[in-house]
Amino acid sequence: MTGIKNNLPTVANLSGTDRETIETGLRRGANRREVMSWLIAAGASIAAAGSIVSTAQEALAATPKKGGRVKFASDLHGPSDTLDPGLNTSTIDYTRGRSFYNSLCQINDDLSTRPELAEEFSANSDNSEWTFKLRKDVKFHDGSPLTADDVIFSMSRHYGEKSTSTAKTLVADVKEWKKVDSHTVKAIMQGPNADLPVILGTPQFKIIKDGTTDFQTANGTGPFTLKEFSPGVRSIGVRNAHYWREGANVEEIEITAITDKVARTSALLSGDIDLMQALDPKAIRKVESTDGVGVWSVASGAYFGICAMTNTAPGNNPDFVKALQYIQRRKKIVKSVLKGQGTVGNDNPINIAYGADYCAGMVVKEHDLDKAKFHLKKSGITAAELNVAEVAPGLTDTCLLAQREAQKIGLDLQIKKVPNDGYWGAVWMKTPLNVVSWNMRPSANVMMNLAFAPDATWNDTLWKNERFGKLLVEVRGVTDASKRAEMYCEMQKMISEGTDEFPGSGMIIPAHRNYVDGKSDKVEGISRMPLGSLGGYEWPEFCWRTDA
Amino acid sequence: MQRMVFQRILIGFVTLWVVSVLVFLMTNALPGDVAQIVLGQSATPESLAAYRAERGLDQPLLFQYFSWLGNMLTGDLGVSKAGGATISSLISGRLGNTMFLAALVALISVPLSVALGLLAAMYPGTWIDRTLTFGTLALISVPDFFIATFSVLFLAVYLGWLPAIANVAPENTFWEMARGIAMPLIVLVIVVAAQMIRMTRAGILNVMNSPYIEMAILKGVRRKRIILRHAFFNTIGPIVNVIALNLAYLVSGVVIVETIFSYPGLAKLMIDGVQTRDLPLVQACAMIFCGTYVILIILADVAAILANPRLRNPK
Amino acid sequence: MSDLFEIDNLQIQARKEDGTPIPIVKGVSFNVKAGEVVALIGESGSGKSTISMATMAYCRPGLEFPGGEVRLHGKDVLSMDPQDQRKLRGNNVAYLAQSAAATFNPAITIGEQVTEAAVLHGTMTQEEADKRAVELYHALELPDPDRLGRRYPHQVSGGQLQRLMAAMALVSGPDLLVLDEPTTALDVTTQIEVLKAFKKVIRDEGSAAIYVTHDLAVVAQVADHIVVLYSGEIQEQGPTEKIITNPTHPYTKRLMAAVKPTPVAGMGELVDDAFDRDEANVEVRNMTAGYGGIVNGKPVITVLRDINVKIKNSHVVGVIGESGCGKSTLARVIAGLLPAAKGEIYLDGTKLEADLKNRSKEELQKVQFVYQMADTALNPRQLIGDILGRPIEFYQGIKGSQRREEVANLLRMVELPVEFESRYPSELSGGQKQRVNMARALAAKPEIMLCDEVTSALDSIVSSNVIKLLQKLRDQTGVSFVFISHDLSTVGSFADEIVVLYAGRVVEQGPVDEVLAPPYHPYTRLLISSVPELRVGWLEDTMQKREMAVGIARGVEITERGCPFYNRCPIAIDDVCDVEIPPTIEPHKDHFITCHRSMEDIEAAEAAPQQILHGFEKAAPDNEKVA
Amino acid sequence: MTDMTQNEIQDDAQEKTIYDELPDAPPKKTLKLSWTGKLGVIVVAFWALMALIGPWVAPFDQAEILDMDSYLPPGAEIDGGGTHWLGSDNNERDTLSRILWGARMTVGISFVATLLAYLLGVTAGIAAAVKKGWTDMILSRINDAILSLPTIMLGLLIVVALGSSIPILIGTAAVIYASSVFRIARAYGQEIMVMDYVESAQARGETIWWIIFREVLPNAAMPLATDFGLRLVFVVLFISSLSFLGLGIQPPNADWGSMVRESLEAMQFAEGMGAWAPIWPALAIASFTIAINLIVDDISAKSGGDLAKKMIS
Repeated sequence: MTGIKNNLPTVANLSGTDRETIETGLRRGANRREVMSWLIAAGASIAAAGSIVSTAQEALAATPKKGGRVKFASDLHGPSDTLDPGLNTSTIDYTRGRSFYNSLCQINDDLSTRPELAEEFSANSDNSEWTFKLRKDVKFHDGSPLTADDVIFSMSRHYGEKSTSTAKTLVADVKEWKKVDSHTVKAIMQGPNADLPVILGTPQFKIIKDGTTDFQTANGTGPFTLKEFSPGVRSIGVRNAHYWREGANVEEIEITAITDKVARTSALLSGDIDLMQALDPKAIRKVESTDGVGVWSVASGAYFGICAMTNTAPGNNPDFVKALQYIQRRKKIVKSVLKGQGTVGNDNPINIAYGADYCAGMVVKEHDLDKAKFHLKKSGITAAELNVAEVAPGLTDTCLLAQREAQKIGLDLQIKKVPNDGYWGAVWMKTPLNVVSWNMRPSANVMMNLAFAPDATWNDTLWKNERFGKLLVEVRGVTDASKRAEMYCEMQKMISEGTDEFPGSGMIIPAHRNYVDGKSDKVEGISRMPLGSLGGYEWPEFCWRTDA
Repeated sequence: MQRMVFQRILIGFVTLWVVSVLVFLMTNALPGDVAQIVLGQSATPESLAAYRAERGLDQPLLFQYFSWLGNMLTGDLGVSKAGGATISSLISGRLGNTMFLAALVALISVPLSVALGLLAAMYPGTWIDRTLTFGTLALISVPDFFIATFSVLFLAVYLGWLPAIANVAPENTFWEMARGIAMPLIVLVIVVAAQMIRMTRAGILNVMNSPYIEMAILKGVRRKRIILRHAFFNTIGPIVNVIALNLAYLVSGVVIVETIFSYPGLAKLMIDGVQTRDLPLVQACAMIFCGTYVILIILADVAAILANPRLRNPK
Repeated sequence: MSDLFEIDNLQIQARKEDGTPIPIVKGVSFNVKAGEVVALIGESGSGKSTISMATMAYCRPGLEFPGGEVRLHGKDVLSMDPQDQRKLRGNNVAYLAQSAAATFNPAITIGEQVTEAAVLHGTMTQEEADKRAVELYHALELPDPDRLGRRYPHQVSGGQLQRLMAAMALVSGPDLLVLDEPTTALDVTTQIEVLKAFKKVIRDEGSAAIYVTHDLAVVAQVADHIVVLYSGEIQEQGPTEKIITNPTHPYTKRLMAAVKPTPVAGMGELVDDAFDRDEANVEVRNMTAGYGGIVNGKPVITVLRDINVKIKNSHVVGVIGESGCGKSTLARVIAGLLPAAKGEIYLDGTKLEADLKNRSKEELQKVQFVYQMADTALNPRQLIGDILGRPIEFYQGIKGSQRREEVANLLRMVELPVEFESRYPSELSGGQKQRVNMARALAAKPEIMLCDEVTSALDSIVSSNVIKLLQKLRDQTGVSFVFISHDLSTVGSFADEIVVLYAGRVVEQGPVDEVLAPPYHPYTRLLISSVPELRVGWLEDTMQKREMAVGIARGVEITERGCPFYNRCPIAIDDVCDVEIPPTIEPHKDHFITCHRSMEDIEAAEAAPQQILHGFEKAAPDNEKVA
Repeated sequence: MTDMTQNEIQDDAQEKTIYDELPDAPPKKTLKLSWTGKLGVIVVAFWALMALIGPWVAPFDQAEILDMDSYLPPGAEIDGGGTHWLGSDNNERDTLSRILWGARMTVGISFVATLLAYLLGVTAGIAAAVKKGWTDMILSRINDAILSLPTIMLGLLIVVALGSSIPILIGTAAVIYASSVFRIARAYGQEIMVMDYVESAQARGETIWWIIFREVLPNAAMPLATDFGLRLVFVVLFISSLSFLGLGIQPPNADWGSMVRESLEAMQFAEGMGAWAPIWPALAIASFTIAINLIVDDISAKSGGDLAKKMIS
């Protein structure tokens, strides 16, 4: 797993003189807008200029200050807000989880892992047994020390019939969690899996106190202690003075949500919040050009797309799927729907953000109405109904664009807009044509295992390709890089295009989206980990205020 | 009169019960259940089953309804099926917020709109009347989310006078509180007052048809006195009724304002409850709204009785 | 310029859609001298109310003054600026409207409303005004004058409100008083009481007055000068004495002819016996009825008690009594609109169900009800043709051109042009509507028609025409009638038999010529003496009579025990009449009087009305029930 | 009859008098609108016309994505030829065209929904007034229940349960607003029920349907028609509120409320006149609703206003 490439220009790849100009300008106290105007004058786009300035400011202001308060607004909250890590599904839950709890392992910006509560972790030779040694100086907020029992309890919540965990499938291949001694636990796997540490770095696997059943409060080991938790209103965390490592920079964080995107952006612009999740791509220009706030965009493998169920018409007709794929105006979607904050997709869930596992050699499908017409004619289909919920920003617009293009090839693509709530239970995987959005997963294997394995619970299109399934398991034990790359490439081609014999997955993935969030210039120390908003929810412990 | 009020209260309870049945049936007709919503995209059949078992959702619907009804009657609102918090804890703070905002809006808008409505009725056809009529019309003719968003952009983002979101937290100082609540207050006053001004004006002009108004004119009574003393007292009944309906709206119907200003109130909670299929929460909110409505209507009736000597002092 | 008030060539007009004027008042001139009462007399549409309001420079919305002058003390009020006009109203000129019940603001105390004008115009302080108001209450013989001001309008009776309006008008001592039909809506006994009060205060205060009415007999009692109006023009004017003794104009003569005669025996027309008139058509036995549901076999509010009435074939039974006595209820019970609580009703010998819902279509057809107010009885959204055609179609199944033919016959029968078929009720005059109203009942080809005060809302000429029509219908069709009215002379001229109701009980009943001839029940006597006569001085003469003094000073009391008329009866026997239900005496066959007094006593009372001993002097007027 | 003069002689066989009864009421005034009312009629007529012919008048299709940039200001030239007279929206569609297309959705749907609400509300309301007793009790309690719940929540419940399609939107708005109509219709019904002509029909033995449709309804028609206009406005706003929750008219169909909702963001970040994107559809809503109210005001405020004007300060 190698580092990812940010698709935005950074200070690093600017010419030396440009960089110097910017840095000296900033040091002299030039404001953002001035610097941006220099850059734009030099020919940079506004978005690029904004990003350059942000990166430059980031590099410039490197020494964290202590103290202050940070207010973060997510996009959704409500009565289902929970402090139970196992039930976490939303950004606001993940952010809270990161504030009040810790994991065994922590994911770096490049998707490699580092120890967190596990002082060190190691696998046996074929990655089928992992041992985690716990730190001995860790205390829960109630003062009790962290022991192996807490870890075993936390992990056991992801198993069994009574488990309501939203991540149980991720660790389904761990046969047993074994306590070795008071501060050592062992995971015995069903087969080799090199990805276990990154999986354990994902939000649901936070360590809670042994025997915890009441989640109205959070007794974790995290950098903040819970001061207030009002579901659907706000949560407040106070810096944990007895944290086991250096600890948070800010004294207090407030975690809330503003569901209306215009209101959320307004709150950022007016300085009422410091960090906001999910900035509408169209508002980027405005945020970039406003003093005191900036855009935090992190390229990722997250994607959205149209699912054509392969077990029923029209998705069971590969030509129909191909027609839908060829009418996608992928570049336009990236440019005007995502406002450049994304990358072109190739009906492949894996992109460059996953590093070496991405099959770079595949030819990206161009917008080609002739080919689309050809396939549509072959399929004999003239009308279809697509269920759309705006589960990712820009999804509806993307579908509307598809609707227009479909009309041009003689396909009457009806768009039925359905509400977000209830979408996953009633529409997704149940109606012939629907949409999906996936966050980036810690590895290509995890991603494909979740959504494309023949027996996967969340196989979007109920696509069953036995050979794909076999390869997916086999590749976990392969250590040879080129062999591995070859196998991943074959799998990605199966998903994207299929063969004459075995049709593709039925997924139409026109684009991968960046995580685009907004932040005040006064808040620094946000990471670029690409697994979630604002650098993979890592900010609470590490952010700091420049005005503290 | 007591008998009448008692009758209304009894009818109110029947209405409450009908609402509980109606809401129960409707929420159960929604696609998906709370387990599916909470677990969302990451639901598996097993985790759904486990969630349902844990929250008692696997019991028959009728049983759920009657156990809810039973608990409700003993004052136990139950536990949120979505987050597990007790409903009373979810509601208590928000109820306070909602009532606080509604009360403030009412305090400002009721006198304001009655005064402006009277003013318009006093000078029908003049520029005052036309300005008020047209202004209130324009305000009720635009969707409220437009007014709310526009105010945020203008007052908070462009002028920077007020916060964009409503900050009401216990630790806030009075000044912070006042600033924090100013924006939703302004928007709601505008929305509600426009309606009430129109109704007050219409109510007065309606009474202006009566022979006793003509008599007052023929007694040489001044315009101001005709409106304030002769017409207004006979319009109190309908005006109070409109006020009650508007107050009920302030308690239950201000979803859009609560959403845009991120004001933690009951209306948004109920919408969230519907969206997460959190039946006990929806039921509890519905009961509060219906109860508020019933109480306000009864109060309006009582006010109308008190304002009407015919009902106040029977022969 | 000796006259207080001059109206000079006054014109008032409305405007059509296209702006062309419609004259309403067409150049009217008359004068009012100080202390003089001028009556404006005419029927609906004559413009009399419009003219009366012009005295205050006021006209109803939609009207305007295109010309003429209205001078008070020689100064034209129409051309004054609005502020001065306002100061005039309620101060120099005061107005008394027709319906006090509608004119008093229900939400303001009587005292405030009475004194408002005086206080607002600054002629006196609130205390002075209150004091003067109380004086006026005394002068107007209102009950409980010291506390009356604190009451609300709904807490006093209609007659009292009417007098209170006079107080309201007089409080600031106006130069001119405008009275717009102030007694038209009142019962005869109440009317006398109000007239008497008005006449007294007008004389005492010395103000001039304009008295607007359609009733010449009333005018004769109060006016010095009469102005006869028709369609916005003066037909004739002159001193009262001259006009009523020697009218010259044909229209005045017509008005004179329509004045109701004093009810006496033999006033009705004899009916030829073309129809079998012996069988009882409808019979009411021991009937008790009321409102508010039935508790313990009795209605919560009992309106009628133990009523026995027999209506023979082709007979007209007149039911008479004051408002609230239950006479309309009787008709409603027979029609089944209000199910009786007790007792039976027989139609042609068969018992009828109490509730009309349980009656058969034939039974419904045979009993038809004619409402008092044609305005509310005729659906304003249906054509006359449909209103009349529906019962024909409904009961007889006649449709199409045949139905049209029947409708035309009906219209001819009630003396209306056949073209009215395609008109809406609002396009007809009051009398015409009332004819349609009766035609609708006739359309069912009924055996009996229950006519509830069908002439009460009509002007005198129209009313007498309607009566003539009814007589004709009776002669032609042989339908029986129950004719309900508060007006004894109307009943007397039309009915075969009369039932006198008082407070829900029958006090006298019998053939018309016997009821209208002595011996009378004291109440019947009161009613007869209360009908105004068309002669100057009648009011004063009548007020001399003792039974009038006691009879009109008190109101109706509905009692459970004793005689209901006890508190107003000049020959009541204390401890008997107020305790025991009176027995029925039968001076002639089929003539019943319900009274504790013997025939001899009653006849003696007739002969020397002032010598009968009774206890009424002891009962001070303020014992009167204020309701 | 009224054209006879007083000089005509009284010799009519039918005893007609020379002094005929004068008609009770002054000649009926047909409805005359003031200039504001007339303006209202013109605007409403314009939108009604657009509801019929909008798609043919509009320069572009409502769903046509024309440019590469969103929220272009009014007057912007389109690459493929033509002009955005009112700018473009978030999906680079022509705002003017969408407003013209949207007339059909907004005006049409609201009209049909209000009509249905009336059908439902008036029938039930008058039935409750006529039948009284248990029918009234049951209908009134259900109605109270619907009234006591916030409309937007009811809308959410129904639309989410049944899916957002035009027939369901219409049905939802109809059911919700039928409850207010019910109240009014019942009140008028009760008022009319005590009229003698209704009693007279009952005494004749007419059926309940005759009484509802022939006696009561025609008399409640005028006040109900006035209310119809206001109710229509509420339905327009209600459907746009639903669009706030994402439940309004489905894309690519344009309706004014959704257009405002979707382009609200433009006020935040679009440049120049592009920020007016939500204002054009808002103006369309406002012009339509204000116009209706102007007409309604003109009709209903006539009576009281006249006497009020007679007051002298």
